[in-house]
Amino acid sequence: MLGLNKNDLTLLLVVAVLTLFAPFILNPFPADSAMAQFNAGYPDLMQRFIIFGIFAIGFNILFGLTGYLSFGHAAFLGVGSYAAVWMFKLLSYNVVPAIGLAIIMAGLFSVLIGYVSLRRSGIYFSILTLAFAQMSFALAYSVLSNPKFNLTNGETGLQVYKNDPQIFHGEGMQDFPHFFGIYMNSTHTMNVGAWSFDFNAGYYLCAIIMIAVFYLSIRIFRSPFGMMLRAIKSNQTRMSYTGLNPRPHTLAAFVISGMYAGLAGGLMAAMDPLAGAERMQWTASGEVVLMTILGGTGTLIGPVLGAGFIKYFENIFSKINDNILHQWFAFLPDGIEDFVVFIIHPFIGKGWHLTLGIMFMLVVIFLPGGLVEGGQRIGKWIKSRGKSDDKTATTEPAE
Amino acid sequence: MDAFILQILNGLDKGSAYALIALGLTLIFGTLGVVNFAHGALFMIGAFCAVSLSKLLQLSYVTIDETQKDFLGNPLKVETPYVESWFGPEVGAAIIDWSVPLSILLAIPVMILVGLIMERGLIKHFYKREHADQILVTFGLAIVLQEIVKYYFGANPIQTPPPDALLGVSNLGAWFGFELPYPNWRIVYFCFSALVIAGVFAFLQFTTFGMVVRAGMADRETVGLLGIDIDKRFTIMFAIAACVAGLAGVMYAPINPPNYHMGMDFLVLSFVVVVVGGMGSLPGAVLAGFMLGILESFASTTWATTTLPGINQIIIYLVAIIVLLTRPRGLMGRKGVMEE
Amino acid sequence: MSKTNYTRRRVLKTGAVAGAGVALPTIFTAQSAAAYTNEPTGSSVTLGFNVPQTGPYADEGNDELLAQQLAVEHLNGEGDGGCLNTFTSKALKGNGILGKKVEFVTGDTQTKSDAARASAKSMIEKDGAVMINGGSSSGVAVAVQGLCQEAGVIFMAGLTHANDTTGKDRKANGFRHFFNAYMSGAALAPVLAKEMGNDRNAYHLTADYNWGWTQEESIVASTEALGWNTVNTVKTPLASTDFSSYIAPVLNSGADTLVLNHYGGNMINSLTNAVQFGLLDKVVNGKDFKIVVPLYSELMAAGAGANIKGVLGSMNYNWQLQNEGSKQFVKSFGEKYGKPPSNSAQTCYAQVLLYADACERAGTFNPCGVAEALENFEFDGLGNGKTMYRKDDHQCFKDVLVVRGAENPTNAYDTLEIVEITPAEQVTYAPNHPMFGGDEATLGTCNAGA
Amino acid sequence: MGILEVKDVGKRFGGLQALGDVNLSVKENSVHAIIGPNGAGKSTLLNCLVGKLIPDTGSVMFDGQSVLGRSPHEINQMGISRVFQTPEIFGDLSVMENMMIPCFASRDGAFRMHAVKNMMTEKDIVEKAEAMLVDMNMADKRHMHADSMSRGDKRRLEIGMCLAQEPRLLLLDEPTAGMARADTNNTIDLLKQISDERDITIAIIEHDMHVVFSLAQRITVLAQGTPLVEDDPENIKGHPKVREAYLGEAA
Repeated sequence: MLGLNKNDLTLLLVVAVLTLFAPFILNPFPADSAMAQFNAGYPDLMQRFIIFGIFAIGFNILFGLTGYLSFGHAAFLGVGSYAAVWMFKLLSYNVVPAIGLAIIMAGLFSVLIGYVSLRRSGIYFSILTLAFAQMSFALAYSVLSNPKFNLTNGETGLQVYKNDPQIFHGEGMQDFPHFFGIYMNSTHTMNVGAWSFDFNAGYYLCAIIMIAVFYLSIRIFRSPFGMMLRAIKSNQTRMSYTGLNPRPHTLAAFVISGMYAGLAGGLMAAMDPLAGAERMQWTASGEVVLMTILGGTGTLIGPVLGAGFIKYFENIFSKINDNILHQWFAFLPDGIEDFVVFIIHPFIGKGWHLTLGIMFMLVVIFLPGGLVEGGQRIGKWIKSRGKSDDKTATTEPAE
Repeated sequence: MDAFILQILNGLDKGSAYALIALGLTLIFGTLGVVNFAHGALFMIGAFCAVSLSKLLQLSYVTIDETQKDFLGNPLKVETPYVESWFGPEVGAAIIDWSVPLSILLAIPVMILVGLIMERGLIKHFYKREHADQILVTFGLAIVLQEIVKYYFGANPIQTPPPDALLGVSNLGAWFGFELPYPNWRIVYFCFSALVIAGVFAFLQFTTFGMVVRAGMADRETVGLLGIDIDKRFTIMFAIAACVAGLAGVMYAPINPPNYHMGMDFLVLSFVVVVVGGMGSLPGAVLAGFMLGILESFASTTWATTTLPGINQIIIYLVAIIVLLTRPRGLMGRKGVMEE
Repeated sequence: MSKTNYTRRRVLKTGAVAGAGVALPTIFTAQSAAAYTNEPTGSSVTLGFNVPQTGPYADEGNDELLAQQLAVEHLNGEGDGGCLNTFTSKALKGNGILGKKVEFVTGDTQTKSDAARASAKSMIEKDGAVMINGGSSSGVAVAVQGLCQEAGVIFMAGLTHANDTTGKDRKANGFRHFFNAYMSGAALAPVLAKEMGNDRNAYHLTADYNWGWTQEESIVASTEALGWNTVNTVKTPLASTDFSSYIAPVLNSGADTLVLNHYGGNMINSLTNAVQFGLLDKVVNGKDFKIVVPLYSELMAAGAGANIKGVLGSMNYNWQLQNEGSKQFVKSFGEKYGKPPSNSAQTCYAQVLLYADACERAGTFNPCGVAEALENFEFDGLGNGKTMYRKDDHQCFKDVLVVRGAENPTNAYDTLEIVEITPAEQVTYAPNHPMFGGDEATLGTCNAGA
Repeated sequence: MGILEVKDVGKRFGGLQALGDVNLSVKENSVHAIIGPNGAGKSTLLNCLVGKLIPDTGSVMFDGQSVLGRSPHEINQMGISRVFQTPEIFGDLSVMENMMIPCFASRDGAFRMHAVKNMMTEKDIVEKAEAMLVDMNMADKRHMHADSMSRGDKRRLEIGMCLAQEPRLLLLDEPTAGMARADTNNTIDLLKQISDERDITIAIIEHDMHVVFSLAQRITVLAQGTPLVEDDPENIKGHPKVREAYLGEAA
């Protein structure tokens, strides 16, 4: 079905179900319980999971398949965001032209950068992409936001002002991005007993787009083109002596992943109509590299997992403070409570970076294939416990 | 004219820091084939050796002075450093004053130890792993190291002044009959860096140990076949690379007050320096370090920024792109290093 | 299916709804119960404290957080009551706000607009915060202010000094207690004239982003009005760590005054470098060379160490102020945390109290009601002396301090000494001042969300 | 006129004259061996033929067209395939995939985006690749990871991949270097079979005389960058110049 084999189809269906039911899955704890702190099912974070998932899926098409490690992919995300916000400023708050232009602009930008950078390989390629992205960031942060020619609005971030043209902005429309009248911030909250689930229009737009582009990425992985890309990673010499030109292949992969990044950037602007220059900084590019490696380079689902992992830490762990700790451990005797809080204190709130750093190290030390390998190991373990005699049922890696 | 020379001096000074970090990075690349994203953190730890020693020397006992009040109106607590009570106020004050140069003595063993622990405890297991994994693990380590430093020292920069004798400026142009004032400590920093760089090169060039390491950098397998335990030597090289970065950090502390993320600030730049210099080439790293330092200085002159707005922000990256497009393997890179 | 903007998780806290306990959407009760975003329906109200906890301004953020926690204690009637004792408005009783216990959630802005908006959103969407307070940069302030306007909650900026926050980017739901670049210029100018004369040649080094530009513009305008000459204005990249190549040209420029429009680490390094190059020992045009840092903070002073001796600058507040409110605040803060508060801490503390007070006086948490109560509200007793929240742009007008790096500090905290308390009238400007967006700048209308 | 005509090709590396005035003509559908002692310039010559190096002087014509200045993949598309000294295969891919790639290359040219089609639905490619695997006696290894095979299998796979492109000229660079005797003999048999059954020209660089004399129909001897002799195998065997070159080298 859908031109996929059984394993891929299962994977796609699982991803589709998980994303569509994410509002339930990510809010496992009752809204008033102490554990509610770990709930991630609020619109903004769910949107971020999806958007960074798309970003990482695209990045993985380049890095996972061809092995070309770009350290400047955030530039395309930034370009996409800027393009989208400009559409909001010029046309209207409808997200369709915004996302469209975001993809196109990111595509053009990546053709340009890719064409030059792909003249080199290995770390030389990485540094070239890094250099282009850092230049874009530096220019967007300052020079391109000077009063005479304000393309990016610099540090503050590009946003829509009352006096922008917005030529198609209808009367009585709200000042927020919408999909033909469905506002991205409209949320339906469903309360079930002590639980509360948010269904957000913006999230579902992102989710549907992600399922579509995830499907596309499976197709790319399984296509002759995808095989050529893996061949490039494996042996470029043999590639050219087989009469295949590696350059257009890698450029195509670069542009496709740049367009994924542009799509992610466009969606970010659609969910929150502001585009900041920090999105283009090397740390942002580094983040998507980390997401991909953490999840499992070259696997289909890994980058999405990695994106979720990092964003979860960033948004959930950074918000835990001592007060919350004291609430959690209030059942302990005072002295022990204070001691426990004292032990945990460095790892939460302002220490969330520390926890993230430790997690990076643990994952890469113990799970060389990233989180996907972790999942496979758990899967195998359950299988071997479940029915040890069934040796024929081999799990294909979720690649 | 003197403005021109001043910018060259500034460039050499910035370049010294880049060169020292890049030198260590290249050593680690060249010998172990490891992409060490934690190298900036080593530089930072070096700087914090200086901070720690100066804090350590200023450890004080507290006496209460009833005649003075603190900000809450309570009697003022007067702190007297132990060093001053042990060695007398004058010698004690002098020791505290010279704490930055003294911290070199502390930094060398500390950095070697940190290097050895890092290599044996962690990096060793990543020789055979993909570069991607090395990046992830060393990046994680860098975050952990800097968060630990942040936990103990805070996020705010900590002023670590040089000895009083080395404060102020010298007129370098005096011999030639024109004005060329330049800060003393920056002159010291440049000379110190030149010494360290010369030391590393001499060590690699003139000792048997260095010869083996250089041979190993060129062809690891062959050297291994000769029955030489190259791994052990590479471990020592890692410690030396850590030490070079640390020393760069110690002496940098008085130039700009250290903070916990200074390593990250230098990390990306030093990678650019290493690559522009050419992967695996030690002279290339040093050359590129000084070159980029000088170019950066000139790009920040008013003349440059009015001709090309924003050039000061992008110069390093622009140069990197031009160099890499005209010279495929950087200035002095060897073929086949890190190209997969 | 009905659509609502933003969640109203707090609705749940009403026992009646929770009692239902069936899989029936309670959206209709929610709809009618909520008149505005995150209306608190339980026994408590949640405030969101959004400050940098990682990155270069983490210490600044930590100070703000401590002050905000202290404010919550005082509101809930714990501790010594702090400035509730000195505040001229007596609406607050120490029993929370409108009888509801005050709770708070915290988030990390990372000093990035994106991250700041993400954490603010999570506090609004997930934790049901009715107000966001704090921050340490103008970019973040403007970004979060825009978000709060869309979401329908009150935003009170922390440390933000750019004119734009209450200038061209002003918003009906946003309020700023902190002073701004224009005020710095206006407050500094007379002191500069008195101390340095009217014929100085100034050289500006300016951080190359929005805040830097507005500060440079303000300082150039007010010093040129004194008769000063501006020799050069040079933009420095935010990412700079070493400023030697920017300092060296100052030596031969003929300038006798250096103005550093830098903040945080940039300022610490540029000042350190300037002192290294012996600028302060030079005599140019027959005058002693001087350095001015228009915006000071305690942490910058600590980072710059001995280099700030004699360097002039301005501040929103300093713990050495001797008015009743200040003394009370320093006592509460100092006894709890063992150090005096920074000026951004004071701003964040004051804003929490001001917000709470406005709610009490308005009798509601509805942001529109609260905003109305805050507009043109005059008060005293929070540390800055007599203060007024102007209705036209939601900017506080109060005295501005001109400070100088102390020659002989006796401890780690009195590194700055107050030179002059410039009265509010002198720093007041028209709401449509060209530096603040002119006539085009409007607050828009208040947004209550639902 | 041979299918491959090399005329006056010279190549210098700095001060070293690696090739000087090499002339060579390979007849269509023959097996032509190029032999010579180490450092005779065999590999340099080969690299000049496939576009890895560009000679300083002279011309290289393949089927009446110049190959000079073309990149390796263009030359390959003209009909020249190369087998390397150490097998160059796609180690991370399966054997089947290894075989499919050249099939795509010969059908679709140097670059074509097939980004959304499932490759297993390309019937003609799959069939061709499977047939070639059967020819190479590797059908049972089709799902194996290419890197996990033995060296002999890798060599066979590489030759198969080259043949799958249906090249007109197959260049082999010391195909039996480092192989055990049995493997060498297998390779010789394979190459013999290929040359007999297919419409193909083979040029082989070798210094194993056993291989050379079992296969070649024509031999060029290269020494110090210049061709000494070009003749039939029987004549080469006893040729004094050849003896001198080899023995002189040995002594």
